[in-house]
Amino acid sequence: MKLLSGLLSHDRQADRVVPPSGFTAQLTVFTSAAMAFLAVFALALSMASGRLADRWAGALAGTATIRISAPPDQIAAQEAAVLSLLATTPGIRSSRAIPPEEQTKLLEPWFGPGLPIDALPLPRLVELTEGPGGYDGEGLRQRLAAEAPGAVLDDHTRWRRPLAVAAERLRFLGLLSLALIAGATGAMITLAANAALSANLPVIRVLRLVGAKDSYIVRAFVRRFTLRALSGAAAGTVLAMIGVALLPRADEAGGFLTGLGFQGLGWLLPFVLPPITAIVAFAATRLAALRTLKGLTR
Amino acid sequence: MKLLSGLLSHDRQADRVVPPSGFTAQLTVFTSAAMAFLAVFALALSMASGRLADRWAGALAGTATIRISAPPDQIAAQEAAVLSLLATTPGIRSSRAIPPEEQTKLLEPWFGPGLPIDALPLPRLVELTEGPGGYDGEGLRQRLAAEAPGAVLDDHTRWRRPLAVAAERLRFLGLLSLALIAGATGAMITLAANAALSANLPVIRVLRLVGAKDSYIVRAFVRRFTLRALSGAAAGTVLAMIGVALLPRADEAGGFLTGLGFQGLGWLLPFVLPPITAIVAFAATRLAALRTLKGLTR
Amino acid sequence: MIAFEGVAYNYGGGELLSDVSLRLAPGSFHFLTGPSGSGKTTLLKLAYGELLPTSGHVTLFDKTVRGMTRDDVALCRRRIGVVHQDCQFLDHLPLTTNVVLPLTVAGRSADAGNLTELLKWVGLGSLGSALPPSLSGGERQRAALARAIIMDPEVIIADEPTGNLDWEMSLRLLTLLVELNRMGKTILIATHDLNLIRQAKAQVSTRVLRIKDRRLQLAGADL
Amino acid sequence: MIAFEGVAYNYGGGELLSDVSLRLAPGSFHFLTGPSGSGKTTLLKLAYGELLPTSGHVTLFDKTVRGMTRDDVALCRRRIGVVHQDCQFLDHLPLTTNVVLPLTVAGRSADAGNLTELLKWVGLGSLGSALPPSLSGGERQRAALARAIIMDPEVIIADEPTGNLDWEMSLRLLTLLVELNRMGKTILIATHDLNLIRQAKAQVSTRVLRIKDRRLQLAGADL
Ligand SMILES: Nc1ncnc2c1ncn2[C@@H]1O[C@H](COP(=O)(O)OP(=O)(O)OP(=O)(O)O)[C@@H](O)[C@H]1O
Ligand SMILES: Nc1ncnc2c1ncn2[C@@H]1O[C@H](COP(=O)(O)OP(=O)(O)OP(=O)(O)O)[C@@H](O)[C@H]1O
Ligand SMILES: [Mg+2]
Ligand SMILES: [Mg+2]
Repeated sequence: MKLLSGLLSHDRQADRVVPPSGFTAQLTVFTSAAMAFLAVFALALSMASGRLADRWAGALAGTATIRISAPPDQIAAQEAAVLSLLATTPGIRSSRAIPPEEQTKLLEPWFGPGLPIDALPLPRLVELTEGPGGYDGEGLRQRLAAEAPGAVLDDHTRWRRPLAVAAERLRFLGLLSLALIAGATGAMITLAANAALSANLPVIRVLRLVGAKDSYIVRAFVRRFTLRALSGAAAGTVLAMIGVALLPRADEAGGFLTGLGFQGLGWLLPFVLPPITAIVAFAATRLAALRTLKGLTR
Repeated sequence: MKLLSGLLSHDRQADRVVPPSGFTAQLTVFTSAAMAFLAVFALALSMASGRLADRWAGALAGTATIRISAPPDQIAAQEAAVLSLLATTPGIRSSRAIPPEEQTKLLEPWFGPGLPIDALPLPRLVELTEGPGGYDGEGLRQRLAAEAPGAVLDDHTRWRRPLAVAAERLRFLGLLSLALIAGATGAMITLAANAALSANLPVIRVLRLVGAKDSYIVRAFVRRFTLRALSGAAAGTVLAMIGVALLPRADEAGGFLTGLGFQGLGWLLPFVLPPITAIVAFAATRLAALRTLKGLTR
Repeated sequence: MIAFEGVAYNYGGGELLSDVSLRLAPGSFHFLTGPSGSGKTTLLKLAYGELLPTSGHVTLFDKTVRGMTRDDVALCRRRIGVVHQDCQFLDHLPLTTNVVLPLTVAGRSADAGNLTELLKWVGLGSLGSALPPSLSGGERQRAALARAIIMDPEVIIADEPTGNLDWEMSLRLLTLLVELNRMGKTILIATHDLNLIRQAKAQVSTRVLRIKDRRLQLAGADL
Repeated sequence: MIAFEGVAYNYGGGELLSDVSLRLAPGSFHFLTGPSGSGKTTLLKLAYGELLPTSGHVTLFDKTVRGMTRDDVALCRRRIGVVHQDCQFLDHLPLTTNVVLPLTVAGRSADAGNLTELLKWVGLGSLGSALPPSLSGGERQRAALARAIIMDPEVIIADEPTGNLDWEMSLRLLTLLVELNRMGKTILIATHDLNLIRQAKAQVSTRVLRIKDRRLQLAGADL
């Protein structure tokens, strides 16, 4: 805390003793900017895939379909039997018959919009939603066989699961990239700070010679680097967010992909990147400076 | 060419005049490694999405379905009429009736494996493949209406197109990241080279003083940096490829995602990254060194 | 102020200084001579706490150097003005800023009149805004001396402060040092310029130390 | 070998040198003096092509410096041994490697016997494997002189080569330079050490140049 307040308090004198610029400075700013830029994209990717995976997984998890195929005169009775059976099965939260229109819509891609659904002896579909504890699938199958012989339980995760798995993998990849980017940024800032320190060894020697305390010297370097990392990361973040906002919208892709951007409060998330980068830079530079000073003669 | 051979010829003397190591050196190696690592992942992502997009797009492009709904006694005749009509339509390469088993399989997710397909008055499906020039969709519709009144042309791209669009967008994102990574790497290596050069201005001055030509000095720096970038990028590439190979296989995800790895000769593609990085480093360091030397007194 | 007691030093190889004992009393004026490479700079570095003796004790202002923290050493430096043999500056800051640096790092501000007068005395009056890399060798040495005395230190330690100066300018600086000594400052100067030592002897009472065969001797009549 | 014709120079401010004309004939021995900051180092830098004259002409080995490419300048440097006022080395390489550096960059290899003898003469015989940052001020100057003469140059230009050396060692280096001069080398030395000049005058015929009021004068009897 004392360190941070020392960092923020305006000490122009201490600032000036470190040469203002040079390539390590530019390197720090640029590295922070580039890495923040990449991080925003990785974040966008993993959030979009996360949303996608959640949506698919949520749509699947705990739902199942019961398909009732029976002669037309028995089908309504069996449907009623299934529904009342489900109502008394522990672990099932709700159940509903899928109305014919919905079924038509599901079949449309295969048969076109003009499918004469009433004329077809299609199975009836009942959708059920699992409760918190889950239900006993095998027990349910047996009871169904007894009470509604034409009913078949299909937990149909098979059908959309591949998509959920794929989305999950994309999210993983996004998070992995984020971790890599964070690690690489930290390492690069540390190395840049060390490079700057060794380029400035003569400066440090002069300062020690005229009676500067280590803390004075450390503060000057840390301030420089923290501010550079902060401004670089801020620039990179803003640029990347503009880039993300300019990416083609995903609306025409229907429900499959939710778009690679952020949603709602998600837009605020990238703004944690500059402070994190600054904190990393602060810690890295401080450590590097203290280590450098320890290594010098007194 | 002469430059490259000069680079590769073993000149230990010229090498030694540049201080061997230091943080800018480590920074160069690490940056090359980290960026190559990220690039491999971006490459894997864009190749996988590219394959996916190709597959979906290829499955859709130039195919269409004709759905024939008719009373059971007319359906075979109409199917034959459609097939012969298609055979004489210009711009259509081939056509075939989709056999019932295949149709059953397509419907399985919706009705379960036990669908009594024979008992259903399902439409017959005829799949056609477009020829190089394409066919006249409106003309075909009119001829179908005349010769097979129960036939409806459905170019059904609607159904899988969202997936293809999504995959296309992922590929775009992958390529975008690749471009960003390449740009950032180039900039970072340039900055690191410049930082190293300015840290070594005293060395350069001494060398000029004792009569070294610019080319001698440039060669020493360029060699160092090129080799560092090459080794860093090689290490990063190899590590990333191990990482990609260790990623969970996508087999269980069925046909949806082809896995994020590389396939076949695709595994060779990442190996272009180290040479490219080395070439970038070579050019960046050479330019930076020549510019630095120009700026010095003679 | 500064005392050596049986000090020995080596840089890892053979012993460079052996059994050096020395007391710089307040207000004393010492010269240190000896052939090139005999250890003059090393002895001075021991005297302002940059090096720790291999054995024996160095005492700065009644504290033993070995027991000091890095911050203690920094505080001691504010009471000792040092002119290094290779005068180093902050190359990105103008001469005046460099000269007042000891005040800056101590959180004090400079008296402008004082600074102008000092710069004029060492012949740098017109170069206040020049950057150190554009100074000539002798100008750097004079700037380093100005930096060493700007904060009115109790001790002034200078390593070959006239190595790059013509005789006239050397005398001018000597006059300045003698003046400071008369004001009570303790002064220790390493030099190989015997003329300078002779000249000083004519003005104040000085003692001349000589490093010979790793020992510190008092040189006298032979000058 | 080296000729100045109506040379003027300024660093962007007021004129530092005006209308300097000078011919260093082969085998001549010149000293250059003048107060600190008068432009001695600047004149030497003009003489080995590091600076270009603001007006007038500098000719090195019958070529005008202004017309030379950077590579031409590099080749000239191989015929001129230079001792800078602030002797710089490659700090990561041992002394011997630094001393033979002019040979290395010219693609030639060093004669080991020659090198040993040279190092011994300048009193660095035992320091061949030391790194430059661990050398004393005077040791650096001697190493710089050794580096300047290792490749047997036609001209030797030295800027205050004895600024950090005791009298005995200065004489030793002077002897070396006189010897080289007798072998036909052209020698130009900037120094403020009048004793050294007097000593040299006793051994060879030298000319003493002095910078005064931006002009180059021949100093004579007053030494
Ligand atoms: N950091 C170091 N490591 C190893 N040896 C060193 C180091 N510094 C100095 N030396 C050696 O110690 C000896 C004394 O060095 P020092 O600088 O004290 O000499 P000096 O008396 O100041 O000489 P000069 O008059 O030439 O400046 C020299 O031989 C030098 O090579
Ligand atoms: N690069 C530069 N830019 C601006 N001014 C400079 C530069 N180099 C030298 N000067 C100025 O030019 C003047 C002459 O410098 P020079 O180094 O030639 O003096 P000198 O005669 O060698 O002095 P000394 O005996 O102190 O070494 C000095 O006043 C110096 O401040
Ligand atoms: Mg010394
Ligand atoms: Mg000079």
